[in-house]
Amino acid sequence: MFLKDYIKEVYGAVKSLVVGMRRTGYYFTHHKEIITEQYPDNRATLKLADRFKGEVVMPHDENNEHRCTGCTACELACPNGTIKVVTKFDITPEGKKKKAIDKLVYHLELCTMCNLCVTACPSDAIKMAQTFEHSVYDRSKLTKILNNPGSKIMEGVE
Amino acid sequence: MQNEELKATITELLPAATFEEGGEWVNVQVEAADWLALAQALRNNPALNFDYLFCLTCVDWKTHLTMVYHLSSTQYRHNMVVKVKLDRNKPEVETLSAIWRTAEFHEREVYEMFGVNFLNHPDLRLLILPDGWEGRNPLRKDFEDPINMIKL
Amino acid sequence: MVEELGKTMEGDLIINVGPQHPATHGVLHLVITLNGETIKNVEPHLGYIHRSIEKMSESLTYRQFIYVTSRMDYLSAHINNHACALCVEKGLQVEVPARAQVIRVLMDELTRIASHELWWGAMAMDLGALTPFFYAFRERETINEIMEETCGARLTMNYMVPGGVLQDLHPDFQRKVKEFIQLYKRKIHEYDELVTGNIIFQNRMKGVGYLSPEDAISYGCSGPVTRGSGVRSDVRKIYPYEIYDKLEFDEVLETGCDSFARYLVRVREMEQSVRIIEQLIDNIPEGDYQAKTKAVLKLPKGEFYQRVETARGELGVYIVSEGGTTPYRIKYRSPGFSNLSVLNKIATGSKLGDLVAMMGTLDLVIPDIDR
Amino acid sequence: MWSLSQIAGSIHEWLSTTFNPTIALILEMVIAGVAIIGLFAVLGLVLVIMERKVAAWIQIRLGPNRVGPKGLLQSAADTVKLLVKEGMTPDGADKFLFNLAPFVAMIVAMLLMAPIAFAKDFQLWDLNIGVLYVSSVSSIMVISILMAGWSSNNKYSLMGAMRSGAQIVSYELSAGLAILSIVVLTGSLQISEIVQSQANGWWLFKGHIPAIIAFVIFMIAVTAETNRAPFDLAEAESELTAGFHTEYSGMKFALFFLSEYVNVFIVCAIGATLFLGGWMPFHIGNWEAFNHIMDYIPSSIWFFGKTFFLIFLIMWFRWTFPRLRIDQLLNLEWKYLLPISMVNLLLMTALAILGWHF
Repeated sequence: MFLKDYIKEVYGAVKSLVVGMRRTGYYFTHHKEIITEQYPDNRATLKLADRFKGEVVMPHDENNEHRCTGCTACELACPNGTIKVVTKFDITPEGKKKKAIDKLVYHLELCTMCNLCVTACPSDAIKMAQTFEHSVYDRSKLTKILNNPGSKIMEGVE
Repeated sequence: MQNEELKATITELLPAATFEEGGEWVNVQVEAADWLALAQALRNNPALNFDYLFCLTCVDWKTHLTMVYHLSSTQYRHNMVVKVKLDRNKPEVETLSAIWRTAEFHEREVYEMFGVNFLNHPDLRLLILPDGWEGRNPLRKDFEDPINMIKL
Repeated sequence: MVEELGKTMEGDLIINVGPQHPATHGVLHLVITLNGETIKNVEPHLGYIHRSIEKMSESLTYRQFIYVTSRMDYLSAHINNHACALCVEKGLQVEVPARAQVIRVLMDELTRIASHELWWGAMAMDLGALTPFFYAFRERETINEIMEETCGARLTMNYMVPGGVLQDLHPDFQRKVKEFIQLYKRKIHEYDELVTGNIIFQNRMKGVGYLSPEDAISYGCSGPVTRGSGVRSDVRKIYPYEIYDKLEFDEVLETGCDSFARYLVRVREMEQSVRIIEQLIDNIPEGDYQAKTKAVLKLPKGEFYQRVETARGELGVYIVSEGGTTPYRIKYRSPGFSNLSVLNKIATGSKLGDLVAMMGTLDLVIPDIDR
Repeated sequence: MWSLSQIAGSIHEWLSTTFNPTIALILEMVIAGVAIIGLFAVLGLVLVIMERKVAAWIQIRLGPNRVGPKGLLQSAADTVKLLVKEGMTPDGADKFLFNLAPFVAMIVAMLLMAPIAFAKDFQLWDLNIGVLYVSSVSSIMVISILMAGWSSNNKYSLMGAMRSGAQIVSYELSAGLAILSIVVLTGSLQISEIVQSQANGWWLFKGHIPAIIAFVIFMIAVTAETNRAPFDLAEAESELTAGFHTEYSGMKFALFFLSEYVNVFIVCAIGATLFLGGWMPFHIGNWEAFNHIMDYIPSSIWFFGKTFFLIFLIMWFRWTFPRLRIDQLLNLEWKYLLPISMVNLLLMTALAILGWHF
């Protein structure tokens, strides 16, 4: 019957709307469900996953020594020329020439955090750091030199 | 239909077709002039019923261009590849947009990227490149991007 | 522009939707010819985010080019990477360890849920309901955290490498995924209450954007767009890759052919993905997560084609190799490109308000279309 | 006890004893005008922060919480931002109409304030056709939207304006019929009399089911009339970017924004007056003690409480429902709301004649 269908239709429509309003009303009254993270305020408790890929760093030990041999494996593995290895020749105590890095230039502005350089490195000299606040006012600050000034290669790393 | 049967049927349709061995699918090479007729046959033959053109592209071999069509049938689930060799200086081939509507968009992409001229295409205009793009076609091998981030 | 369209008549209104417009979710540019509120013609203008990934990939090695594909369809980055890795493996004839296969499938399905989750929120937002977006993100966020923990990134993970995956699973992975499934099952009824069952939403979607099965095939559509028209097109079922042939899941088919059918396909696909994850999460085999491959990969001369099912449809990777360390030519057959081509067909004759609903159900990701 | 009418009365007394009658009248007018503008500003601030908090809590967010205690001064900070922004007029726009439109919207909202009874015996202008005045003046609102949409010289704006024109004109019908059904019961168009007639119970309860239906229809219709979601087609952001105010910025945009919120307040105030007894306290039959306690709550609090409850209802709609399409919007009005409200009016008339209401 026409009238019956009409009323049924209106009833179904109103019911579906009420169901939706009950759901939003539930969240309106239940503030426990709020999921907002108050980012700059929660810096102290903010914990990023250990594997989070923030930027490439080169760890140094307490003697200011790193593990990089200057083999350029990372430079070759990088898809977009983010890493440039500048090598020099050190004179070892025995009087031999030995290849070592002068600078390991890292362009953070080009980096896509693909992790290929880290996996390519044969001596585990570089790793991913969990920092993520990379904003700076000057683009040149994003070009970083990863090895500390005056650092040496660790004993025994070939 | 298995690959061998497909080959037999296609040879029946177009005796001039040559097959390329290797690869998982039947790989047919046809002349540009024969292609439209074969395409219609592939689409309309009830035993073949290639109704799904899932990939249409072009490869620049420096000496010539090759149009590559990947076809599939949603009824029989068999696939095949058709290759059409084109002259690199004056690449021209008939459009397939009347048979498979998806070809219209893909051919426009190939037109601007490789400079292939599709005859009787309903709407052959630039799709991705900016209006008024002049000069060479970006995906040809002799195109060098003046600013190439990777090779910097 | 007016002369180009040709079909324009006196009194027609031509409006540019995009490249910056709230409904296009990216830099899609549609030139729409309107007669009053009725659409006469929709003409997409692409290329605003074209990075020529195909050309770029020609100068990258087989290990490197995979990361670029995360930037195509960024919502199913894992699945794009997966397709490339599979295609390279096909060329190299590498056997992927069982553990890596399971991890890959798990990641794919999580990505699919995350992608559909975002689509669901954005779809409701297109139709004017802003609240569902936040509920969708609540669930999506847990997936992102799982990804971050295991892969080290939330959106462009670059986790799949030729031969397996980059790192082993995080020890917390299983627990967190189970927690997610719990959360998902607890919250999924809200989706029905808020959006699916809503009378306004149903009226906006039903009968809108009719796409016949024949057109869906002819226009080369794939994924939920074709399945909404009742055409079987799930690559996972038809041309199974990895371990999909051993898994129990249904190919979701709807026969409505309209926007609502496409909507239902996606919502129900999320449930199927959860089903797949439930089957696998307790059965991750032990073993290597990566096959031994050479440091420098060289594909033999030839052509390799691999298709996978992304959240948006069928992604094809076509590699032409000359035997070198870099591909000679790569073609990505992106699902969005073909799905977009159908927009003019289904939008003609409907109202302007319907256009957003149709674009929503086609689930366009613009970098995927432009590549 | 201090009430708003007493304050107004004492001001009036002081003015008439200090100045001669003409000056006193002028001063009173000035004070009333300033009070209305002040109310406007306060309403804008309160309603914006309320909307943002309601939205945030519904959307499992915190909402503004940085400026002031609990973020309560956020809208004040936004107002300052809007004030110092450059007021732009696009090149191709019809400059006169473009700049006039936000003021028309504002003035209409101001005019509508006149007959509203904010508290017991506290009303700017208790004219004998109060309800008619409200429904007729509120229809001028559409002119400002059409003006804005047309003069912007923007296709999105024009489409938004045309949509809004069709929408407001049609929804005025059912809003009017819903109002009429209460007028049938009361037998008067005067706001104060309508409120007075609810001294022994609100019309929503006294008028049986027809009153409830009228109330629901009224709420739907006024949501549409004020261009709020789910009927915000005039500014549907996913279709028309921002609809009729796409080209507006700075203070001119703020005036549209403000007038939208004030309009929401006004329609809710009318709704509260017609259906929920205006400033009348809530009484239950013979519960003398309960009724007495209710009487102690000042009438202005009753009025604003009811109004804000209705405003919350409209906000709740907005953050729950998707938007309708233009043809569905008109279908809803012409195929559902209008027939229902006509039948409803008939029922109501029968009810009133037979005297079946309490």
